[in-house]
Amino acid sequence: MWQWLYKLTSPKWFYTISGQLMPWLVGLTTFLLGVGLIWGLAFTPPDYQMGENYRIAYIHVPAASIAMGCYYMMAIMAAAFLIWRIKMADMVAKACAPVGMTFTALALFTGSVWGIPTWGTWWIWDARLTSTLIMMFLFIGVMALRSAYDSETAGGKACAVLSLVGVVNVPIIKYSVEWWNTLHQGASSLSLSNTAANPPEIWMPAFFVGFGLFGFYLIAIILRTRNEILIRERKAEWVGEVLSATLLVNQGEV
Amino acid sequence: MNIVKATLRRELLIAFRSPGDIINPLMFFVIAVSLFPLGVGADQEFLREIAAGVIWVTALLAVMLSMDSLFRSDYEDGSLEQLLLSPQPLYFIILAKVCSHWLVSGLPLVILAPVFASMLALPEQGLFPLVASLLIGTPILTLLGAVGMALTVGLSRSGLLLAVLILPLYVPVLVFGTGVVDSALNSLGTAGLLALLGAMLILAISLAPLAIIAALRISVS
Amino acid sequence: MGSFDSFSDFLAMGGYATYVWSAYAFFILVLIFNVWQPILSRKKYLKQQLRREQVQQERAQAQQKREEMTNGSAT
Amino acid sequence: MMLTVKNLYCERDERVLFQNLDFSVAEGEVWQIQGSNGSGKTTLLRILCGLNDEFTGEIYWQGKEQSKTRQEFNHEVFYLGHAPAINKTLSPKENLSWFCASRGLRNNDQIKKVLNSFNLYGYEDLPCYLMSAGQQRRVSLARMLLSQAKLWIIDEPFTALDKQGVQELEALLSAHALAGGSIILTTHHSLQMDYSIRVVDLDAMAGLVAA
Repeated sequence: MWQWLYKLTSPKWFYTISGQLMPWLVGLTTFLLGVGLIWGLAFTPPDYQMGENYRIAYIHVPAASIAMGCYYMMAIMAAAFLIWRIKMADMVAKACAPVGMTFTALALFTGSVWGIPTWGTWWIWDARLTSTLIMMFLFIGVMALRSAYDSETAGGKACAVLSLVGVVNVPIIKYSVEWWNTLHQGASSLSLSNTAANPPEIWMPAFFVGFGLFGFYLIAIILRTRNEILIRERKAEWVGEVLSATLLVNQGEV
Repeated sequence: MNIVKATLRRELLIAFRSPGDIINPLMFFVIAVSLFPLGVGADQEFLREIAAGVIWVTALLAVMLSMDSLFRSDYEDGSLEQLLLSPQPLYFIILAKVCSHWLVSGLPLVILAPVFASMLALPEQGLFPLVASLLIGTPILTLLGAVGMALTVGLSRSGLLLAVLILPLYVPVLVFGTGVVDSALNSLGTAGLLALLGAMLILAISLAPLAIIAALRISVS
Repeated sequence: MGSFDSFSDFLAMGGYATYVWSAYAFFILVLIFNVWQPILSRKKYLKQQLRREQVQQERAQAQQKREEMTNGSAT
Repeated sequence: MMLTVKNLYCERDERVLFQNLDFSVAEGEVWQIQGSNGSGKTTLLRILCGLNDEFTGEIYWQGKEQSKTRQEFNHEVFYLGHAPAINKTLSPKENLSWFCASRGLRNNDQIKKVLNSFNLYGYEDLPCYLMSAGQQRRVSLARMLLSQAKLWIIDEPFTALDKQGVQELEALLSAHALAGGSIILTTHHSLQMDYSIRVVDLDAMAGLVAA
């Protein structure tokens, strides 16, 4: 296990292993998302309170939690980069920010759209939506900081420090927003997260969509990280080989 | 600790020799607070509702805007390099620096806040909790702002970037800070919330200087 | 069709069609973006590298030619 | 050996600044880092004093790895970069007294003496922005004497100094070396010192990264 992890810190190994893993991951993700979405959209009974609208929860809930997980992952990578100077970790961390941001955007959009018929307005300062919004700001901050630095390593380190500071804050932010929400609104009786109270036949598909979306998240991270490897390691011999091989194959189309 | 005293002395001397750095954030606070009644109307009832929030948000922005003077000149004249190469414990030097910065930029806000809070019709029982929450909360803001400043001091276009980086991190302080005043106005206990803010301050004091040191090393290299 | 009586019922989503389908449309959009953007940037990068290699080759050839010419004139 | 550098390698913007760089600085030695503009002189000095960690290779301080004797190292090494590290709103005395505190020294009475020896008598309490560039440079250089460091790493110390200042500084450097201290410096000025100067030539070290 440790050895395997250790090998993953080498860009070459990561590139090869992720390349081999990719078809399986894509297959599994397609299967999970396919089953989950069809099941969730067409085969589960409507919710007694929210009608068919609750089906949005199948994507909203996993998107929000994966986005948060993405921030934690970014912070772990940041720590690995700062402490052990693993360059691979910085490449993954770099990939995390835009992916995490799109996932927060997805959670926000689905939450707002769900809110229109439920609350009569597309935005309410609901605890989950608010903390997701701040999560998005955190991702934007990391991306802005990285793009402001010219030097790749300095930018990576700066982002690592920022994400570590952020990750200490994330639970505090979440807690503070929840506390604030109960103080000012009273718990809104209808929140998207309430779907958990439903019977198993309703939340079973969520299981599939959740894991499917997680698989997709991994794919998105891996795709970006592989690009980053090719760019940063372009002087390495093996990358040269990979590049010339791909160039030969793609010469016609590129 | 000789170095802590020396650093406090140096920073306070510099601050008092360039008083703009002290006065401008304060003026920003005063003017921005005065703009609110002009923008939302002078209805006492309504002002009372928003007073704590307005004071807190403007204080937060004022602290953030004052951050630039913390490391900028040291970065430009090379003092930051000497600081990082000091054999003395950096943690305490940085803490002393941030502390003196708070003394000249945060403390005046805390002192002025009750005046402007009463102008915004904040009832009397809210004044002391407001001051207490600012007293514990603004040092947290300064510490977090210092992290952001340390990360961006080496960049040429850093003004708005700093806001993007640290304003989201200010959320808990804002929430609990205004929460203290709200609780007081609703005759609820404030001790718990103040303790919570205090815990956050301790956390910030113990961790933020480490992040600041790491960030300064990146900015200087 | 599962819990729905007909396909049009399914599309109507019990009156929530706009909300449910726009949410899922955005979902699909996010999926597509996260796959296409890296693929696109990869292509762009490969193209850049190809161009770079070509330029290098051309330079090497020109250099070779120049050397041959100077050698030729010397002998 | 005070400072030993083994197999140092550094690249910037796809360009190798130096590689396989080995040298040792012993007590009483003066080393000059030579090289054209952009050859990485400043980078090398910053690596040696620990401000830059974008390199591979080993640096030893008195036989121990530099990163493991950080505090000791910072005590015994003094670095002066391009920037004077002088706050212009403060007076020379105030600037230097913070510097002494930051080195853990309590020699406030020495400051006056050192300032005198740098021809700054009477300027002790004047804010530095009222002083000329050369005078500010002297304040900055005065730190070398106050630091009590064994190794001085100084980047272009002769800029902004007049003829007399240059001579005095050269005498100061020789005196430090004669007293058993060591110096690593860069300069565009040709040193007129009665002292053997060892040279690291970075232009010979440079190379292009293989594509």
